[in-house]
Amino acid sequence: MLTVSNLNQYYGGSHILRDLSFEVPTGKVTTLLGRNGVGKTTLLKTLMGLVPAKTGTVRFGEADLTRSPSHARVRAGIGYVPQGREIFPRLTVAENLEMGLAVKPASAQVPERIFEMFPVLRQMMKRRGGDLSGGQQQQLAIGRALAAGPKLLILDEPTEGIQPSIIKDIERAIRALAESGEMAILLVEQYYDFARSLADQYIVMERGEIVMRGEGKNMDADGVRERLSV
Amino acid sequence: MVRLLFLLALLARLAWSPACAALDPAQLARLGADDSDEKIAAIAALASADPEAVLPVFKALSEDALFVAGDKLVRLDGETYIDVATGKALAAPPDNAEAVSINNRVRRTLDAALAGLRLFASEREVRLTAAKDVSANASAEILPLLDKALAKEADPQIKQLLVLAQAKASLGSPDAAARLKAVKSLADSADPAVRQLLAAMLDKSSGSYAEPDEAVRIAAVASLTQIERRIAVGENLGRIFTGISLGSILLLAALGLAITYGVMGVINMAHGELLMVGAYTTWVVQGLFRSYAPQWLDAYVLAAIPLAFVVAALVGVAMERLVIRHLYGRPLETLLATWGLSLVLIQAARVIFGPQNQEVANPTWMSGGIELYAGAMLPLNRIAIIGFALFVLLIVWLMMQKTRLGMFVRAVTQNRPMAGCVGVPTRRIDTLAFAIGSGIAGLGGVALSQIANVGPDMGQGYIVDSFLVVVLGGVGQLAGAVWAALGLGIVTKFLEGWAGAVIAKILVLLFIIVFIQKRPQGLFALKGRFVEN
Amino acid sequence: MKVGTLEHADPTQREQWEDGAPTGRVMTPGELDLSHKVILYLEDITVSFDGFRALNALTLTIDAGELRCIIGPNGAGKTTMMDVITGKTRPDAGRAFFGQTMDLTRMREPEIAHAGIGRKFQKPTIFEQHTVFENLELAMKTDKRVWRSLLAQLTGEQRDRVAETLKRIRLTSEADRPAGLLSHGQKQWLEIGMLLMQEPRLLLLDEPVAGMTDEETERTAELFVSLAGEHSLMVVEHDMAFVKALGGKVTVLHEGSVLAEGDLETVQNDPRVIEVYLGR
Amino acid sequence: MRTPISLRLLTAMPRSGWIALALFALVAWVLVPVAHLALPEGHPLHVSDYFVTLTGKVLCYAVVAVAMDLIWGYAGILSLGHGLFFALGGYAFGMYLMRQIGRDGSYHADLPDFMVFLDWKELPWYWVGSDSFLWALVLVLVVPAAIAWVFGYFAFRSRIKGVYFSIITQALTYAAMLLFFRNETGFGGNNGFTDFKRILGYSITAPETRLVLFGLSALLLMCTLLLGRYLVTSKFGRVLAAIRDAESRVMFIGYNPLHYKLFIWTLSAVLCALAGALYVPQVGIINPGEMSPANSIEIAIWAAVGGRGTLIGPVLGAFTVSLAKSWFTVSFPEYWLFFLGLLFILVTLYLPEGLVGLWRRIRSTRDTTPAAPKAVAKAAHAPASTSTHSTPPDAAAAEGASA
Amino acid sequence: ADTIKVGILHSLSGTMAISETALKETALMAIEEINAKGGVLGKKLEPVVVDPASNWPLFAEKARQLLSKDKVAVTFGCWTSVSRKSVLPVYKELNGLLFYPVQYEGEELEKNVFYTGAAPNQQAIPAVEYLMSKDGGEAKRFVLLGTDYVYPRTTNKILRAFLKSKGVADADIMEEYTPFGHSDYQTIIAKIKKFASEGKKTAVVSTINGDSNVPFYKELGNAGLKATDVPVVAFSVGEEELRGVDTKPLVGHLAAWNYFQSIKNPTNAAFIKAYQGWAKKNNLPKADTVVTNDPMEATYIGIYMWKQAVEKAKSTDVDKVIATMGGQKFKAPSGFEVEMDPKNHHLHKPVFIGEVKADGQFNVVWKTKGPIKAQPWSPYIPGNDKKKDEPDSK
Ligand SMILES: Nc1ncnc2c1ncn2[C@@H]1O[C@H](COP(=O)(O)OP(=O)(O)OP(=O)(O)O)[C@@H](O)[C@H]1O
Ligand SMILES: Nc1ncnc2c1ncn2[C@@H]1O[C@H](COP(=O)(O)OP(=O)(O)OP(=O)(O)O)[C@@H](O)[C@H]1O
Ligand SMILES: NC(N)=O
Ligand SMILES: [Mg+2]
Ligand SMILES: [Mg+2]
Repeated sequence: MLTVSNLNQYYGGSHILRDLSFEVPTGKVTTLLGRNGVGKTTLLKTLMGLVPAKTGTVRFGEADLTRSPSHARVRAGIGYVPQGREIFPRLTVAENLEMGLAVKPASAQVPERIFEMFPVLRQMMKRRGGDLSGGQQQQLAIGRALAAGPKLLILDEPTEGIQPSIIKDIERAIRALAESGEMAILLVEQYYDFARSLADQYIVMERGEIVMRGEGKNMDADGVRERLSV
Repeated sequence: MVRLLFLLALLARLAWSPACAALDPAQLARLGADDSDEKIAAIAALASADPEAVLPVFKALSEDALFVAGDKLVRLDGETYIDVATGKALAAPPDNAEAVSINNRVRRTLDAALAGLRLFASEREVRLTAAKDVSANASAEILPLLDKALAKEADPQIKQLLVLAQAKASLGSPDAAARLKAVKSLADSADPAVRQLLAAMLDKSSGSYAEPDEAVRIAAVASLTQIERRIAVGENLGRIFTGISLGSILLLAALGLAITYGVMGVINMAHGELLMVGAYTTWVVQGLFRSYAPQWLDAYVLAAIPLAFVVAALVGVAMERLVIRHLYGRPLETLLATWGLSLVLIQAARVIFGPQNQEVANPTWMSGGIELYAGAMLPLNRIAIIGFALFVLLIVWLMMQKTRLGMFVRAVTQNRPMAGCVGVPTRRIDTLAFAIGSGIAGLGGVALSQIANVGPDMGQGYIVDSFLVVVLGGVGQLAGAVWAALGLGIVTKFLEGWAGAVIAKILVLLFIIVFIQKRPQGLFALKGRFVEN
Repeated sequence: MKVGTLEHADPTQREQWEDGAPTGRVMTPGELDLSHKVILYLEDITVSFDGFRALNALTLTIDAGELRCIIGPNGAGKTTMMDVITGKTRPDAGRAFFGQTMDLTRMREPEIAHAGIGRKFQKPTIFEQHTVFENLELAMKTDKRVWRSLLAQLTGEQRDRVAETLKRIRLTSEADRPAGLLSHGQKQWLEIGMLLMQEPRLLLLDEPVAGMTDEETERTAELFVSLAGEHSLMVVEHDMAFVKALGGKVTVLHEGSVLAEGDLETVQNDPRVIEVYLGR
Repeated sequence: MRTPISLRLLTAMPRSGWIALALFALVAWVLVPVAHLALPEGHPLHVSDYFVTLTGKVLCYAVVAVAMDLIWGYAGILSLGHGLFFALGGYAFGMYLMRQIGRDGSYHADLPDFMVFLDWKELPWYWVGSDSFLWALVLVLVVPAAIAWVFGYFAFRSRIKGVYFSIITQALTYAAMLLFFRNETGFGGNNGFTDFKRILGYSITAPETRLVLFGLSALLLMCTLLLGRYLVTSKFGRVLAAIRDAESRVMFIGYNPLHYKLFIWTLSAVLCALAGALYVPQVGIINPGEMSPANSIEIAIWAAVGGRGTLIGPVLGAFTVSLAKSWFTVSFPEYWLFFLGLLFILVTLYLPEGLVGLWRRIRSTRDTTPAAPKAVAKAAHAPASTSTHSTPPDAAAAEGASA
Repeated sequence: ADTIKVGILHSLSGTMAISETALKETALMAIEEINAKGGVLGKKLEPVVVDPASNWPLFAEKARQLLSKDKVAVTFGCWTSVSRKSVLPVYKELNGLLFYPVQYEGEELEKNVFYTGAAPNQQAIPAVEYLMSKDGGEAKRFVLLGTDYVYPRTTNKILRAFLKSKGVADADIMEEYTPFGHSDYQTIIAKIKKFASEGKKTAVVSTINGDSNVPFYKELGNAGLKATDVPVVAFSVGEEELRGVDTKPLVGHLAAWNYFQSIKNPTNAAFIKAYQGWAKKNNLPKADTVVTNDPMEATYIGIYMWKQAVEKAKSTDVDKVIATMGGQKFKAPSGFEVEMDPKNHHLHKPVFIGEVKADGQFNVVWKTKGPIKAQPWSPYIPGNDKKKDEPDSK
């Protein structure tokens, strides 16, 4: 379980994250919603150690990760699907997936499940990541994060650019991963329907602050959609 | 002419008279004289003495180890002084000993005498060298010697050399049949000197042909064409070889850069100095071997290889930790800082080792050359370097393409933050990769020490070429660097033969400029949609 | 607008392109010829990468003023098609015409842009070091030759146009910030704004609403619909709600060629489309 | 377009800039000459001829540094061959100076000494007219410009970028150096041109001549700065920066980067050539060593030390590095390379924006106000308005050296 | 002032540091010796060392600084001809005094310079004559191989004219140049081999300068071109340069100089001992193996001669010293008493030809009977007969 408390974050001088506190429990999907530019991606980057937290703590299970470098967080069991895919353009698809196993011993294999979810990856094993189409890259990014079997999966708008049928597959897969009870999932999503159908609990951000939170099933009732479109 | 007469006398006598036991003291005294003519006469006279007795004396003379001490002639054999006249070792080194010095003229006579004597040596290698020497200077006077040697010789290779020498020597024979035979057997030669001789037979400048016999002339024409073809083949082989050899050197100089720059994106202006570190390490290792293990001296290069890698890698680690680490993502700043580093390293070398070049000798197994073909002499050090380049290339390729480390390195350089986010300890990978690139540069330095200067400035001479190779090949493309290096090497060498070194170099540079117009991303351009963005 | 004229639209613009090896041989130098009401005409376009056919004899036409949606599975070749139209990728075979006369396969990128095709990339590409304002200024339709830029100064009218666009893309408050600091969605908007400033005849929009909230998606749809008619638009999206809001004709690409075409409803019910794209 | 260009030039720079420029002009044109000529040698304020020539030389370097920064800092084109244009300007003017020697050379011949010596019977065709000052000026401008233009045209047309461009410029200057080293080329081979006597009939060693050359160098520098300032604040400058950051995007909005790059590239080459032409009479020698790759790298280093992407930075850089070198080579002849090397390393590590960055930092700490957000807002503006800054980390790391 | 300042203008960094550093050391040593004996005119000499860093314009700048800022009485410096040419205008303008210690191409005679190295007739011409002699191997064909710059070009031009006068046909002369720093001599050595195999006895005259000598000799050794077949005589390779080469394969190749370390006489023994002591005392790198060479000797001679001239003139004034320099004599380490020509600013020097020995020293195989007078204007260059054998007086 990921526990974030009193997190503050600045870019230069502008206060981007204001005193955030929340939990991402194992076995559940936590969705984070918010309009463009409210700081969702910044929050995830802070969780990954890509930008240092100014104040506050990030704990994962027993460990305090607030000051750890990114790779230590991955080692602790966090998987990350960044916004904008960020695949390694000149590595082949196979190598990109192997990169997902960087914290595993060299003998580790890419789980078969990933190819079931994204068959196109198998077809394109030898192609360089940068040559894939946008949607294919997105699938690769998700596959890469899942390869090492993380205990916490962080996804930043994972459906962006993906064709509807595969979005459905992803939805099913996330559901299944959460229900297996071994994984905590933090999902940032603009696509409301998708977010709602997956959310066990939700968080809404506005200008760096959490302004709403609640059970996933109450999202409609709580008026989250309206809140997002003010 | 005088020299030739002496030669004749010496060789003739050697061939006919049985060996006599002791050396004539009068001749020995002349050997120690100041005048070259005296020395030459003495050598000629002594050459007919017992080979066992005279060989060591001649050897000593040719190695500056013969001394005049008062009225005695002594030679130095290892640590002991031996009285030449008596053949007995002296108890104490003579005071007032003065070396008998020789000049090239004396040395030529001496070499011929030595070669003649050595034709009958028991070691095959010695005879082989002697046969080569003899055949290079074969003339009618030494025919009897050759006959005698041929009669004794069993080794086919030496025999062949002697037969050729015999043929060469017989060209001047008054007997037309002998000449014909000689001309025919010389068809197997590829020696430009033979071509010269045959061409002279066909010379018609004095009205009639120099060679009176028509049949011999016809055979000479036939042989000449064969020889000329062979020489032409030899020349082209030689040129290709020199091209490949230059290419392998360019490659060794550039491989380290292909990693530090090509893969990691660090514009490492101190790359040349890493080569220098490798070369100085080689020199230091050589010095250590000379002092502490002279019997293993020939192996110093082998010992230098791992050491140069380690030392250069450590320098690389220091550079990375102290400077470059703070500059990732600011590639052009690395240019400035590494230029500074290169100045510091050069000056450090100058202060520690002095501004002069250091002497690095090829181990004996890398000295000299093998004659692939007459005219195409392949120096052993060049061959060794070509092999070494292949070896280093293989290592680099395996490391970058076949290991996880290589993959991590490539990933880190393509997307540093994301590499961290899949669990790669990016900083450690950076250091490691830079260390490896530097180590490879160190290996390049070992190779360079075998053919070029070892001095504080040596690296500066390679930096332009190294970058050219990496860039021409296509940044980050190992295969590209290989082709670029080889291509540049061969093109340069062919142009050089035709236009001279300076123009060739200018042409090659212009060629590169034009070539990049056609392939703006180098020979092995990265293709694909990600290139632009 | 004069149709079918051979006159050069803006004679001052010509010399700028008269360099370079593959001289953009505009078949008929002149204004965009829309005499057959077709603004974009792709015929049998084939593009392969190392033997893989990303586009396979693709044939497609877009009428002047039309708003066309292109959908299709990931990797169907949508982005590649846009690369061909904008001159970024040269097709191995086939023809591509802008209007009746301009052969796109022979024109260079800036020429194509100048002829009136604007593009928004799938991944937002903006000038990160420039401010939002400057991004729009650079994109503005003006004389883009060196001498003009050297002497250029923004007129009041031009300023107004930038301000107007800023408002439209809701980045007025960010006008003086370096564009690199914008969030993903803001960058998307900025890129659309730049496109608007260019006043192109044909807009190619590759997944313009990716990463936008639903509400913003709606607003974008409204914007595009309002642009149609005067401009022609080709929009690639995977968001069916958005496609629906746009309401134009839909073309489904699959494995490099057209699988189906028609209004959204027809296409959505096509079993092949459901199979390869929409899923069940 | 409505404001006259002269006025725009005026407004291109803030008032403090104009004041600084005026002060500089006062020093260069009034104080130095007076201190050199009027004060006796022993006087503490006397300016020696050593100082005048040294500073004159550095002023020329400063022009080159600014020219380099125009293409590197603002257009993102790193040339490692700018020494070539500098040298070509120097050679072009050197030809004139050689002809001005007249019959005063060691051979007392009409031809320059080295030609007499190599048995040339007449001037080669490319020397025709070199005895005319005006023609020399034409050569100074036209030859480097033409070479830069042709080279740039082909390079930019093929979209050669980043380090590929840098390396071929290096190859270019290297090839030129080898060419000029050859005696057959007709430019004095390795010795180049030296032993000049006169310029427009005035003795080249006269203090007045020196001061005029010094003043002209200062003038050239001021003009270069003004021109640079105008360019980078114009829309042209913004397009250039856009090309630097995303060339293909610029094409998609209809600019042709070729022309933009070509213009600034050629201009930069011409500025270098002018500096070279002023440099040669002041140092008294030009030879192919000026075209060596190391010299061109040093030019880039001036820009980087001072602060890339600013105009005053390169000037500071050229002064700091050259003067440091002059001083170190005398005070620590054995160790000066350590100091110079360390200077480069430390500047890069601790002053990522060069000396100008240091100055900015000092200034910003000085007027730090408690209102942090305000200061920050200002900082956020700074990179945009001055266009300094390197590429954002991720992009740059991935793209190697293409910035 | 209570000291006399003496400028030392040698590159301590860059490509020429290899050669020039030792000259700086020699100069400092000589100055120390002189000071130990009471200095000059009762004043100590104060060396001012600067580093022009192998950069020719920097030479000019440093020269100007030495003269106008430090006000040195005399400068010892320069190695390459181009560096000398670049400082010349400065010395003329400011009326300074320069001692140039390296063999060079001649074609120059300046009032402000004293040339203590060899002119072509004191090195190149005797060397080629030797090659043509019986002991030298009676060479009939010549390869003129050099670095592409003025010194080799000029020397070869003179040699070509000389060879022509000796009846050598143009077809029997091959001329080749390589750029500075050239490091790959494979092609050239193949060419030489071919040229040599085409007929008469061939010799190589090398004016390769600087770093290139190491790869050249390495290649020569490995390609099996022995001195007995094709001897190479070099004009710019001395003991110092050979320190960087494995000399075993080079035994028998030649060099022509006016001094060799191996020359045996008490003056030289003292000179060598002094320098070795100096090296140890100052912890020079590899102090135990330092060698002496011709330009070092020339530097040494120059300093002492200047001292004598100053003492004779009783002043360090440049014009006065120039006037008293002519006719100065000095017992040189070469074993001869060398004399400054009364008029032409060059030394009368003996010529030695040595063969390389395995230990990197030279075995003198030929020498002149005594010092010979320099001909800065080589008679083999047309028009030089009209030149005056003294500087233009202005
Ligand atoms: N490197 C940066 N420096 C300064 N400000 C930044 C930087 N990156 C982002 N910002 C600003 O921080 C704010 C939050 O950005 P962030 O990317 O976290 O938004 P987001 O919620 O993920 O939006 P979107 O839904 O559009 O992806 C935005 O206003 C953005 O302009
Ligand atoms: N340079 C290239 N090398 C190899 N394959 C490529 C290259 N460019 C594109 N492809 C392949 O061509 C196909 C079409 O790609 P394209 O980007 O056009 O798809 P798309 O329809 O835009 O997909 P998406 O909806 O995911 O953006 C993909 O399978 C992609 O992997
Ligand atoms: N004078 C010389 N060796 O340049
Ligand atoms: Mg985001
Ligand atoms: Mg796409």
